[in-house]
Amino acid sequence: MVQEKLMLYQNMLFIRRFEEKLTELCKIEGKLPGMVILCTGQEAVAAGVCGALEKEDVIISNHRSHGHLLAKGADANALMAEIFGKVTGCNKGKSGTLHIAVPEVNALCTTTVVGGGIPIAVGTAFAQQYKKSKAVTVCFFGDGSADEGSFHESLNMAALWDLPVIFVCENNVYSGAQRMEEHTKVKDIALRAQGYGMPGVVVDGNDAEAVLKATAEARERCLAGEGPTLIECKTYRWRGHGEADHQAYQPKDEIAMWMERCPIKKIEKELLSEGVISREDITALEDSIAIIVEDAVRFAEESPLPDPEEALDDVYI
Amino acid sequence: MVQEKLMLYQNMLFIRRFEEKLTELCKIEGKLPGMVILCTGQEAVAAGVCGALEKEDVIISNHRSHGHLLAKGADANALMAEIFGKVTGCNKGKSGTLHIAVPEVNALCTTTVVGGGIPIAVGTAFAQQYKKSKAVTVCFFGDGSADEGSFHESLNMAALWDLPVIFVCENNVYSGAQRMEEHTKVKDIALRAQGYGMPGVVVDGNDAEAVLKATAEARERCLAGEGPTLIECKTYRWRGHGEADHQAYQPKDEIAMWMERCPIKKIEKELLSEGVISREDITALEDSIAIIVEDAVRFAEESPLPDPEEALDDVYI
Amino acid sequence: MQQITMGQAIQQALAEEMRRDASVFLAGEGIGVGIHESPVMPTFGLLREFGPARVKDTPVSEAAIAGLAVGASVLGLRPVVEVMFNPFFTLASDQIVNHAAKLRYLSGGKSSFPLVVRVKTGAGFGAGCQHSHNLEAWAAHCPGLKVVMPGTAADAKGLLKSAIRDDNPVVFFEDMGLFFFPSSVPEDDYTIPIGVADIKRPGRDVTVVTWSKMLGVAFKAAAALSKEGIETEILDLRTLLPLDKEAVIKSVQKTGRLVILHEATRTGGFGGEIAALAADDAFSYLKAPVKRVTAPDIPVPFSPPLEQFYIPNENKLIEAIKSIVL
Amino acid sequence: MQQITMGQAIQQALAEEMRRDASVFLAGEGIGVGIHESPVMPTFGLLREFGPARVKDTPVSEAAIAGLAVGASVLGLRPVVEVMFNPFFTLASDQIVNHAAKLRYLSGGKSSFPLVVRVKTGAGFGAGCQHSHNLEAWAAHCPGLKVVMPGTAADAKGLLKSAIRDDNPVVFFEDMGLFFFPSSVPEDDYTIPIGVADIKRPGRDVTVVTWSKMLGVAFKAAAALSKEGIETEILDLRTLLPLDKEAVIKSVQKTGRLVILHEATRTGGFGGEIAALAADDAFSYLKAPVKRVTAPDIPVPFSPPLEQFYIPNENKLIEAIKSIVL
Ligand SMILES: Cc1ncc(C[n+]2csc(CCOP(=O)(O)OP(=O)(O)O)c2C)c(N)n1
Ligand SMILES: Cc1ncc(C[n+]2csc(CCOP(=O)(O)OP(=O)(O)O)c2C)c(N)n1
Ligand SMILES: [Mg+2]
Ligand SMILES: [Mg+2]
Repeated sequence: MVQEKLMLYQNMLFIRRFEEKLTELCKIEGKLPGMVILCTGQEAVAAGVCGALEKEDVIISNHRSHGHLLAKGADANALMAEIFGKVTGCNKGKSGTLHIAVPEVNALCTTTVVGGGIPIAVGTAFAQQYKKSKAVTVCFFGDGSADEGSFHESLNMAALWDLPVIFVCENNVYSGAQRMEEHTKVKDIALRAQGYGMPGVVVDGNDAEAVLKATAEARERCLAGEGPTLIECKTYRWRGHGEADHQAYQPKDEIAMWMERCPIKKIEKELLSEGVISREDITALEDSIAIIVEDAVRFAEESPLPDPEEALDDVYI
Repeated sequence: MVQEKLMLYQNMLFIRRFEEKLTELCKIEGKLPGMVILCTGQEAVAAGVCGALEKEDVIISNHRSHGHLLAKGADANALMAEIFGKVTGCNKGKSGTLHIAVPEVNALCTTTVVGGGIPIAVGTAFAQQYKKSKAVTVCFFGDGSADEGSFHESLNMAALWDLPVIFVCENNVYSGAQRMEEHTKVKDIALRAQGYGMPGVVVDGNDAEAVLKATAEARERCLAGEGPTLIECKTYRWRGHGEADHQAYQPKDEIAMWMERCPIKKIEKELLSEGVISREDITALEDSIAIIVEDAVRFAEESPLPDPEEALDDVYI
Repeated sequence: MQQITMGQAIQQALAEEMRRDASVFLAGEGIGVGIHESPVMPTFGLLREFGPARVKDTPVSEAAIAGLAVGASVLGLRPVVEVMFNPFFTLASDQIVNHAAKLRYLSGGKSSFPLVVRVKTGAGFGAGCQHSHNLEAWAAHCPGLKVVMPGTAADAKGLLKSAIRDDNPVVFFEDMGLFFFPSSVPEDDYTIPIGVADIKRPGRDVTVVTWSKMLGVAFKAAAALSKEGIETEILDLRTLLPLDKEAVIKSVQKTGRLVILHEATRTGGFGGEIAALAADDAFSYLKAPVKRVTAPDIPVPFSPPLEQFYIPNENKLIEAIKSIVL
Repeated sequence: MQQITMGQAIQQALAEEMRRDASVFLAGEGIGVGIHESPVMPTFGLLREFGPARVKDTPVSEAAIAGLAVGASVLGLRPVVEVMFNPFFTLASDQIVNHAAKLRYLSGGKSSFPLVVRVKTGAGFGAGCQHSHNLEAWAAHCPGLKVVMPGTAADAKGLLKSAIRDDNPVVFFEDMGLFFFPSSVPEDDYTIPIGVADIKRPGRDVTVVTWSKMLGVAFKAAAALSKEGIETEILDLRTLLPLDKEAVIKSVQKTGRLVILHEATRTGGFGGEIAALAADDAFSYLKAPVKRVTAPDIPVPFSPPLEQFYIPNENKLIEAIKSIVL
C-alpha cells in the first residue's frame, strides 16, 4: 500500500510537471501549434484509475488526455513530440495534442469528439469479453460528455451485455465555460447508472487512493463477469478549458479553494507525515522529473517536422 | 368523470375498429401500399393521454401513430386516404402511414426515425415556453426508442429548462422482435427520469383513466412551470410490429393474457356495471363507428392517386 | 451455378466468413430474431448457426452499434454491423466518419479498424423518405473509408468477402430491391477485389456508368436501344471508393459518350464525381455532353405513383442516351 | 463603410435580426459565455444584449440542439442554432437531414421549418481532423435544405439575414479562417438573395468557380496570372443549394475554361457537381478539360506543414489554370 501511494504521488507529480511545462511553452508565441488542453488539478483521476490497471487493460481517452496517457505509461518524449507536431511523435504529427493514441500501452483511441469514445469503449470491452481475455477497458470522459446521446446508448449496451468496462466520469465542474448546473439538473452524473442497471459510484476525484480503490473494485466486477460500473470522480479544472481560455467565468475563490485541495499536496503531506518520504526525497524526485521533462522538450524541439507529402500516408493500410 | 370515462371508451373503440379495418385491408393483396403498423391493444395510452389534452396542446408521434392521431381529433377520412396514398390524404400521399402529420389538430410531427421525435418535442415545448402560451407538448415513443441517444439528450435538456413537455413511453414489451429484457437491463424506463432530475411515473397503460390522470397531473406541472415528466405506460402490442410480422417470437399465452386485459373491455365492463351505458348503447355506438370507418374507406378508395409530377411539390415553401 | 438472390448471397458470404474466421461477428438491430423471418434476408439463419455470442441483436442505438465496431476492430475482431435503413446512417455517422475513417490516420498508421458497416438502402417499397434515402455519396466523400455498392448477387458475395477481409473500414450498401430476385452466383469461396469496376455489357456507342440496383435499369435500356442499333457499354462501378478511374476513362475513350445513372438524388450525388472525372481526364474523347439520369431533387415520396416517379427508369435513360447519340 | 471581420458581420446580422423579430432566438454550445470571449466571434455580446431567454447556452447535445430548432420552428419561432465544428454536423445530421429537410414534404406542404443551422468550418487552425472537415457536400445532397457558404464578410451578413427570414431550413457554413480579417461591410439593413452566385472578378480567359475561404486563394491566383496576361473570372457560388446554374453556365460560355476550387477533399466534393453541370449544359463551350483544385483525399492532419499541404493554395490553382489556358 505504501508502494502504491508512492507510485500515485510520483505519477501525479510527473503529470503536473509535464503539463506545467506545456503551460510555459504556450506562452512562447508560435512554439506549440493548435490548442493545448491540460488536466492540471485533476491528476488524481488519471493516476488513481491507471494505478488499478494492468498493461493489457485498455484505456479510451478524450481531449484532456495527457494525464491518462502518461499514467498508463506513454513515453514522454513521443508524447511531447506529438504535441509539437513532430515526426517522432506518437502519431507522426498527424494527431497533435487532441487525439493522441498510444497503442503500445493500450491507450487505443483518444477522441476529441465529446462522448465519441464511449461507444468505442463498449467495442473494446466487447472484444475483451469475446476473446475471454482477462483485461478490461476504462473510458475517460467529462461531466459535459455525459449529456451526449452516445453516453446513454453505450452505458445501456454495456450493462445489457455485462461488458468489462469502467466508465470514468471526470467531473471537473465545467463543460467549456458552462458550470455543471447549467448543463444538467442532476447533482451527480453517477445517478444515471441506475437507469441502465449498473452501479454508479461517486468518489473524491482529488483523492488518488480512493479513485484507485473504486477502480480496482470495478475491475474486479468486470473480471467476475458482473459487468460495467460508472465511477464519477469529483474534481476541478485549475486552468481554463484550454490554455487560450482566460477563465473569466471561473470564480477566483473557487479556484483557490480547489487549489487548497490539491491532490498532490494531499498525498505528499501524508507520505511525509507517515515518514515514507523525506523533503530530500521530494527534491530528488522533482529533479529527476525535471530532467525527464526537459529531455522530452529537447527531444521534441530537435526532432524534425514531417515532410508535407507525408500527409498522404496512413489513410489506408 | 362519467363523461370522461365514456369519452375514453368511445375513443378507444373507434381506434380499435379503425385499425381492425386496416388489418382486414392488409389481407387484400395490393390494397394498401407500404408497411402498416397498428396499436391494437394499446388504445388506452392514446385515448388516456389525449383525453387530458386541450386542442392547442401539441403531440409528437411515432411510427405507431394512428391511435395518437385519432385520439387527438384527426379526421378519419383524411387519415385513411393518406394510408391509401391518395391525394386527399392528410399529407397528399407523400407520407403514408409512417409519418402522418395533422397540423390541424396540432399533431405537428410524426417521425418514423425511432427516437427522432423526442428532440423535436423539446423544440415545440421550448416554443410554448418562449411564447408563454398555456399549452404543453406530449411526445409518444416506445420502450425501444428509450435506448436512443436522442432520448437522453432531450430529457436532459427539457429538465434543465423546465420545459412544458410530457414524455410518454409506451412500453409494449417489444422493440421489433426484441423483448424489453433483450434491449435493456432495467425493468422500468421510468427509472431513467431520475438521471435528469425529473419525475418518472409508471402507470398501467391498459387503464385509460389512470393514463389520463397521470397525464393531467404532468400537464399541471408543466403549466405551473415545474417542467417535464416521464410517464411510462405498461401495455402490450397484440399484433406484430407491423401487419407483415408473423409474431413467431411472441408467446401465444402472453398474447392471450394481455387480450384478457383488453383496455376496452375493462372500461366497457365498468360502464355497464355502473349503469352508465347499456348493451343497446354499445350496439348503437358500434354501428355509428362502423359507418364512419366504412365512410373513411369509401372516401379513400374513391379518392384519386396523386399525379406523378406532384412528387415535385412541397419540398420548399 | 446456384440461383440465389442478393439477400441470400450476402447471407452466404457472412456465413462462410464466419466459419472461416472466428474473429468475425455480427451486430445490429433485428439481425438475430427478426420481425419477418424471410429466408432471403441477409442475416436469416445466422443466429441459429453461430449463436448469440457472434450474432448480437442490439438495442436501437445506431451510434453505439457503430462504436462497438470501431472498438472491437481495433482489438483485432472483424465486426460486421448493420444499419437497418440508409437514413439511419446519419445516427451512426459520427462513429463511422469521425472515428472509423480517421482513427488510423490519427494513430499515425499504428492502429487499424477492419470493420464492415452494411447499410440497407433503396427506394421502392413504400416506406417513405425516412426509410429510403440513398446516401452513398456521403460515405464516398470520406477518406479513410472504402465504399462498396454491388449491383448483382454474385458481386455482392465476392465483394462482401473482400470487405470482411479488408483491414480498412468498409461501408457496404445493399439495395433491398435486389434481395428478392434470383440470379447466378458461384458456389465456391471467391472474392472480388474492392476498387475494380466491371464492364457488365460491352458496347460501342455510349458508356453508362452505374451501380447497385440501377444496373438492371441500364440493362433494360441497353436491350431496347440495341434493337435500334445503339450499342451501350454498361460499366458497373461496384466500388465508389477507391474509385476505379481507369475503367471509367477507358470506356469513355472507347465510346466518346457518357451517361451516369444512379438512384440517389441528382444534386451532390456521386454522379457528379464521375462526370468531373470524364470532363477532366477524358475530356478530349468526349463527343457529346455528359448526361446524368438520377432521382429528382426531392425526398422519397410514399404514394406509389409518386415513388415510381422518383425512381429512375429505363425510359429516362433511353431518352438521355438518345439525346447524345442521335 | 465599416471594416469588420466575417465573425463580426455574422454578429451584426444576428443582432439586427433579433432586434427586428422577437421570434428569432439562438441556441448552441458556448454561444452565451464562451471560453474565449473574443469580440470577433459570431455570438460575442449577444447574451448581454438579448438575455438568456433568447440566447440559449445548451448542454453538449448536438441532436437535441438540432431537434430544438426543428420543433421550435414548426411552432413559428425562427431558431438559429450552432454546430460548433463541422465534424459534429454528423451528430446533428439525423435531425437536419431526416427531419428539418423532410418534414415539410411529409406534411404535404402544410408545415414549415424556418430554421438556420450555423456550422463553423474550415482547416488551418491546428485542431486536426475531428475539428476540421468540410462537409458542405453532404448538406447540398439533401433536398429540402438550402445551403449557404459565404466567402466575404459582406456576403455573410446579407446572406445570413436572408437565411433567417427564409421559411425553409438553411444550413449556413462559416469558415473560421474568415473570422479574423476585416473587410468592407455595409452598415445598413440589406439582404443578399439565397441562390444567386456572384462574379467577384470578371475575366476573359478562364472561370474559377469557388466559395467560402477559397475565394481569397482565387484572388491571389488571379492577381498573379493577370501579370502574365491571363484574366481569371472568379465566380463565387455563395449558395450551393439551390445552385445558381445559370451563372456557372454563363461564365463558362464566356471563358470556355473552368477550374473549380474548394477546400473540401476532392472525391465526392461539391466540385463534382459543378463539373457535371458544365460537362452537360455548357459542353459545347468548353475548350479544355475541367480542372478541380481541392484538398487531397485525406483527413485534415495536425502538424503545420501537413495541414498546409492539405489546404489548397494559389500555386496549385495557378498551375491548374495554366495547364488549360496555355
Ligand atoms: C461532439 C462535440 N461537441 C462539442 C465539442 C467542443 N467541446 C470540446 S470539450 C467540450 C466540453 C467538454 O466538457 P467535459 O466533458 O466536462 O470535459 P472537460 O473539458 O471538462 O474535461 C466541448 C463542448 C466537441 N469537441 N465535441
Ligand atoms: C433510428 C431507427 N432505427 C431503427 C428503426 C427500425 N425500427 C422501427 S420501429 C423499431 C422498434 C421500436 O420499438 P419501440 O420504440 O418499442 O416502439 P414499438 O414499435 O414497440 O411501438 C425499430 C427498431 C427506425 N425506424 N429508426
Ligand atoms: Mg468537465
Ligand atoms: Mg415497444
